Amino acid sequence: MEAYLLNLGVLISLYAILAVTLNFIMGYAGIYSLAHAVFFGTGAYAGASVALNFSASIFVMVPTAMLCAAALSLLLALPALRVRGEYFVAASLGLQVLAVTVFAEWKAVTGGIGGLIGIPPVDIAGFEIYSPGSFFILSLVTLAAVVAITRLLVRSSFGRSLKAIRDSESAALAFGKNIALIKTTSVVISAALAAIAGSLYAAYMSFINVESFMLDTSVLIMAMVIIGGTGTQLGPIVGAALLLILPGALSYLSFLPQTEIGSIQQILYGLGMAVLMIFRPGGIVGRGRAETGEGEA
Amino acid sequence: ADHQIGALFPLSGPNATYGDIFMSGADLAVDHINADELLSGELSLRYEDSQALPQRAVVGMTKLVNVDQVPYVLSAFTGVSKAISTLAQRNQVVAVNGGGVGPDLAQLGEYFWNVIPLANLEVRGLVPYLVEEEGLKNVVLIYVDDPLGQAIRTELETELPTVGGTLVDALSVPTTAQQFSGIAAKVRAAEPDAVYIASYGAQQLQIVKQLRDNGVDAQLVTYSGYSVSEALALPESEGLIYTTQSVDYDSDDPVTKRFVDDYTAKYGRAPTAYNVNYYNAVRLFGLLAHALEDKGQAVTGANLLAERMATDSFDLVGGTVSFQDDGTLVAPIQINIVTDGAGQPVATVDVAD
Amino acid sequence: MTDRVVLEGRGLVVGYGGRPIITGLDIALLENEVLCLIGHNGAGKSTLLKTLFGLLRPSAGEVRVDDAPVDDAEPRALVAKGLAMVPEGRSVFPSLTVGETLRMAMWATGLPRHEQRVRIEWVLDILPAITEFLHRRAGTLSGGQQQMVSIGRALLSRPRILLLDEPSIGLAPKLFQDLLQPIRQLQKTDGLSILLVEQNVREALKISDRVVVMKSGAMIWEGVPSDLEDNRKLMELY
Amino acid sequence: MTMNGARNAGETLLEIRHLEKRFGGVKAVADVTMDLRAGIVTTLVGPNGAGKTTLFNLITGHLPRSGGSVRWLGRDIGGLKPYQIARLGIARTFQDLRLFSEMTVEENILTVMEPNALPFRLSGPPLKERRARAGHVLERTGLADKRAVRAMDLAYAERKFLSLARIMATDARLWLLDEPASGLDPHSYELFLALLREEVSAGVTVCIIEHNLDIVIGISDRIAFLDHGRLLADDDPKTVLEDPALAAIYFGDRS
Amino acid sequence: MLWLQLAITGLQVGALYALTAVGFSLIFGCTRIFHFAHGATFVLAAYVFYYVESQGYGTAAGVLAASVAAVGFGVLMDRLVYAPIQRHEGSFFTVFVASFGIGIAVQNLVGMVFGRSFVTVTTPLSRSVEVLDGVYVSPLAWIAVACAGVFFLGLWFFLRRTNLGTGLRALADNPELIRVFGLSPRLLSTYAFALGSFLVVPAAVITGATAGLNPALGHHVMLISLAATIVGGIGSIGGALVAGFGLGLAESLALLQFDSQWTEAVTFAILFLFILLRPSGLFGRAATS
Ligand SMILES: Nc1ncnc2c1ncn2[C@@H]1O[C@H](COP(=O)(O)OP(=O)(O)OP(=O)(O)O)[C@@H](O)[C@H]1O
Ligand SMILES: Nc1ncnc2c1ncn2[C@@H]1O[C@H](COP(=O)(O)OP(=O)(O)OP(=O)(O)O)[C@@H](O)[C@H]1O
Ligand SMILES: CC(C)C[C@H](N)C(=O)O
Ligand SMILES: [Mg+2]
Ligand SMILES: [Mg+2]
Repeated sequence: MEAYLLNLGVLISLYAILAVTLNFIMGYAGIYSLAHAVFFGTGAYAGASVALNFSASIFVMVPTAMLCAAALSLLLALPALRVRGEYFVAASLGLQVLAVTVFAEWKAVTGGIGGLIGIPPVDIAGFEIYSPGSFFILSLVTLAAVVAITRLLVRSSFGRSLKAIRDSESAALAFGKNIALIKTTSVVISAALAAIAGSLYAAYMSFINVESFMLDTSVLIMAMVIIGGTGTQLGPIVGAALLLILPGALSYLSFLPQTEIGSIQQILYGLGMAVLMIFRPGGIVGRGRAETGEGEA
Repeated sequence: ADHQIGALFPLSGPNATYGDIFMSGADLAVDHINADELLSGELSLRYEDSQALPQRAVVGMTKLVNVDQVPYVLSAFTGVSKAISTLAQRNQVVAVNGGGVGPDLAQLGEYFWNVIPLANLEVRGLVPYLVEEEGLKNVVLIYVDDPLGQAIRTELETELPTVGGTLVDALSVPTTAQQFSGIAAKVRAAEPDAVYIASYGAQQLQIVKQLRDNGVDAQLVTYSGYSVSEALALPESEGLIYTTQSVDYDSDDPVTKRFVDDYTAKYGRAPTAYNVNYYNAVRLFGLLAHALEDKGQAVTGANLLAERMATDSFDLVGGTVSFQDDGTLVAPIQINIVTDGAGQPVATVDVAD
Repeated sequence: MTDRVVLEGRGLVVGYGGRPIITGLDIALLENEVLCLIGHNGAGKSTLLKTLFGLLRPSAGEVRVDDAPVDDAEPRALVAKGLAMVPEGRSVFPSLTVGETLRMAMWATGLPRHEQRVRIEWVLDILPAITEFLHRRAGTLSGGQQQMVSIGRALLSRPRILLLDEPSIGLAPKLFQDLLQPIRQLQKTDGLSILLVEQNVREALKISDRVVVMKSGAMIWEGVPSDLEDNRKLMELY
Repeated sequence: MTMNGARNAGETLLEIRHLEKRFGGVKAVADVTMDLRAGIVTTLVGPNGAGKTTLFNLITGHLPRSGGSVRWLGRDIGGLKPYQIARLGIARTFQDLRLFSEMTVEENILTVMEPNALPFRLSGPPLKERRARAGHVLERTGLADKRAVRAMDLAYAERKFLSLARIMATDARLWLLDEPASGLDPHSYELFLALLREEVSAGVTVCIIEHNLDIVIGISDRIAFLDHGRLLADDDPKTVLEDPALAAIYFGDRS
Repeated sequence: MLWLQLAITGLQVGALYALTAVGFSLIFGCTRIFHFAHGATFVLAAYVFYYVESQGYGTAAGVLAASVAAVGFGVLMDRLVYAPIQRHEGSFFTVFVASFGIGIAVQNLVGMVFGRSFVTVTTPLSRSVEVLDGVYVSPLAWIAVACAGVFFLGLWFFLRRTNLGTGLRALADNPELIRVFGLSPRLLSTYAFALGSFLVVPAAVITGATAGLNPALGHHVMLISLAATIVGGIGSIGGALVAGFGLGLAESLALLQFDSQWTEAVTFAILFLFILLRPSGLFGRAATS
């Protein structure tokens, strides 16, 4: 049981990082991306490749992953600067589908559908972290750091610029905001932070393949943000926890016939998503009182 | 003490049919072991849904290993098996495959066993028959772009030339593809004598149907993944050639007889090789655990491995068999032709090297 | 102007999300009168109009038409009873052409086809400027042009009762006068009753028969325009 | 420098020459040439659809021009992006306000003082100073006790004042105001005018689009009259208001 | 001749894409609801047709039943899922996530009810005949293309020439104003869903006979519909039609150059480039601020 909880804790922390970083561009910059799993994946593949071929040290693996994702995120920034609303969603979706193909076909790096096998555990100054217990602590600390960084950013003048752009681009322009630069920066930061989750995930699972980084994952992350509460600090974390605990809890419905349990789980999961949206469209945490500008990063 | 073992089968998604088939064999073995009181306690099977997808399987495997702490896991599918093999090795849990046929499954470490002959044997059995007996030299391969498909491609590339055949073209399709009219056009353009299809699940049926619909009338050929009733029943399957492992269901050996009788009684249909394999996989656990209990040793993955290495041969369905050094069982390959919605064996080839 | 009450709000309490904006208000519009409703920004004038037109549901009180309560207080039912409203702001469908907008408004009235054409001709007579941009998408019109379309559309159903919410906003002064004239005319010839909310008091009072002043969701003064002519009185009220 | 009648204006801030904008076949702005000079309040009037808002959009770069030029202190600003033009000192309001509606009143003000695009401060006053200045602006516009309220939750008049407060917090020398007082009740627009007068005497130059004649008369040093995209008059208020031709198309009967 | 064959194949596939995309585009354009469960409608219609037909009730009954199922599902989604969310002023993405969830649920439900394996509607019409030397076309391909044309013309006429059509377009702009006009935005929305869902029926039935069915079919169909809607321009039904055909052709002709795993990528690369270079789509209006 303990192992089960720790394992769940690790996954929740890692997905919470993804949700928090997506919320950063979704809730504050109004960039509704359906391609967040791409940066999760980029981080995972980059981290895994470094670990497999070079060094499993967290100080090598994570920065490399962040760099790769940051560079790739410029592809997402491109449409973000040109279009908004549904058009951007579609562009991000296009990017997601393209990335899946690349993940599945660039076999030299990603191993294709077969994936990368035998990824070594992360190494922090000579200590290998792989037991669920110690990995849980690692992922929790990382989550805390990511939350702290985004929180600082959101409350600074940068955060205000983001929100201004979200609320009215033309007015933001009229007050001297360099929208292109600000949006690009936010996308790059979000992608780079998401890549941390990716590289840790690869190390923890010891196996990755394209399935973890497909559209479903992007939607799942988005659902976490929305169910938790877009534009709130705590919401994405609550959303991540809820959406990961739900299927776990469903697997304890042991009275169901074995052959149908998979389908029933999926059905309940899908319905659960819809029902939450119907009854808590603003998210569980809801948008509290807008925070006032405090502190300068 | 009671025993629990795990299984990673597709219980939902496009390959769920296989899950049903595998389960029926495994469940029967559990029934038999418990009825015989072969073990000191009750044996039970814990299923996790892999959807035949590697990543999902890894999540399920993590749960089986860490939470349920099973010493022995039934695996299926090439991609799934490769993905979980690291966890099996790292945690000293035995994983046994009875469905996946990618030849690299033989190289996944000592904790990974196969109770099914792998595709290198199937291809090696088929190719000479195809080229020499049927005179079908020019083959086009349509293969799913995953570890299984890639493995078969490699096998065909090496095997065909040895008997004077040619792989004219190899067309890959993504695992999720449903639409093959374009592929059919390319197949026709290559003018092959035979088309080898290396896919599984719903997709292989779609390929067969759409090839026929779109004017491909060359001989269709495939491997053991096709040996499921819904595939054989497809009207377009008529005349298709496929390979399976050869099992002598009419054998007088008591294990086989009991299996065939009880299976037919329980499920109202005759067993297939997949049923046999998963029955054998569970039975193998029963035999090994029984031996360990006799010696007063704990039933752990490591002990199971040691016990298997120490045992020369096992009485399983289909006869008495022994493992090769790489943890793989070999069996003769049988070549079948679909006639009236069922497979008719036309030849049996012994390919063990 | 007669003494017959055509539209009435009795004891209305209305608010948004629990916060009451209008707190127990009575208002009556007489047949064939122009009643001008003025008041501070945020006094609740638009809220009152929306309630009378069924766009908002009062938490207490009732809306009555021709001295009978309206059960189904959806705009649809009220339109059938001869009401029409020109809401605040730019109320056009940006992607429809002006012609389509008018046709759609006609559709809502459920009139027979030949009658519809007559009506459209009639409105184009009253607001001839619309003819110029009949085939343009409403979204590309300027604010004033959109306002014209919105008023024209409301007139299409030949309402007995017209609710106008700040039609002058963003309109050139001449245009506003030009708009008021045909409305005033209709009031005389068709017996139209008009409830007009205006900030542009000077112009509005010129055509009003009666004035009501609202403050913080309640009525604080009622009288005839001449009483307000003297600006000090007005200033006092504000 | 005063409002109403100051003809001894300062330097020319903005030179508009033969400016033109076409939307498909429509010429929204046609060959407009005019100057905006320091200290002068210019009111832009004209029938609906005359091209007033479009003219603003051309100046601030929100729309690309079809022809002509705009110079700011002698420098051609034609090719600049809107944010670059804003940083030169040209600020504007919008006919439909475009507040940062989900941000608080105070954040609305703070953010216009922070044009830099980086997650950290490179230049400009520290946060403490910015907040003090925001507080001051909010005090003057009567929004002090609403500083923590989201802009979308404000009442109509308050939103209009926030739109003004936002522009007051910038260091802009030229303000382009698009119908800033429309829909305000008489009491509120008196307040609004008083505020505007203070700012003008403190040195900002204003160009304002307005339809309310009370306000036009109460504030203008010059009136520029636009119709069908053409500048029909650009003169002192008396001359323009009394022009019978313009009355016929715009001012109407003012008795 | 390979290219000709692929082009013809592309047209057939494109006709099916166009039909589903036009339905999605109609719903999305009118209600701004990101109806991701449109893919589920497709699967549902296809399976109902398959079921009724395979029970021996005939093609007409199958089409009728499929239509009822599709329209019923679309309308129920609108009433039971989207209406409550919109009442709470849920955003575009709230709707999307709910819709995605329902899509997952329906896919698995279909699997449980109709079986998870591959099924196919057997008809001689799916057999290709050689029309030119080495070029095969099945009768269903002609039917698909004809269906796309007929349905599109009907829809176009409906939207341009009828009041209900105008009302649907107005709905896209401002639902609240519809009420002021004295009409019901909810009712209009229901019509949009009914009509848009109905449009998947021919595509679903034909797919059942040509490609065969499995419950996961909806996903790809949905992605393509979405891409076609955007490439065609949101709110432009004609755009969706042309884009649907275009994407079908591109997907098929891409096989001349690429392995088939890349065909979906080709489609979405086209989508991505379109958004960057021509954000308003083929026939749409400006998408930038
Ligand atoms: N949708 C809404 N949600 C919450 N509060 C609202 C809403 N609409 C209006 N209010 C508030 O209700 C009050 C009255 O608004 P209303 O629009 O009725 O005033 P009004 O008299 O028409 O003012 P104005 O002259 O500015 O148009 C205001 O305080 C306003 O902020
Ligand atoms: N994006 C656009 N596309 C096409 N035509 C436009 C567009 N924007 C404005 N126009 C047209 O340009 C002309 C000028 O519009 P503009 O908004 O500048 O008028 P305005 O003088 O501000 O009017 P108002 O006083 O009503 O606000 C109008 O005829 C309008 O229909
Ligand atoms: C069960 C089988 C269809 C699995 C398939 N032969 C594979 O190796 O992946
Ligand atoms: Mg109002
Ligand atoms: Mg304007």
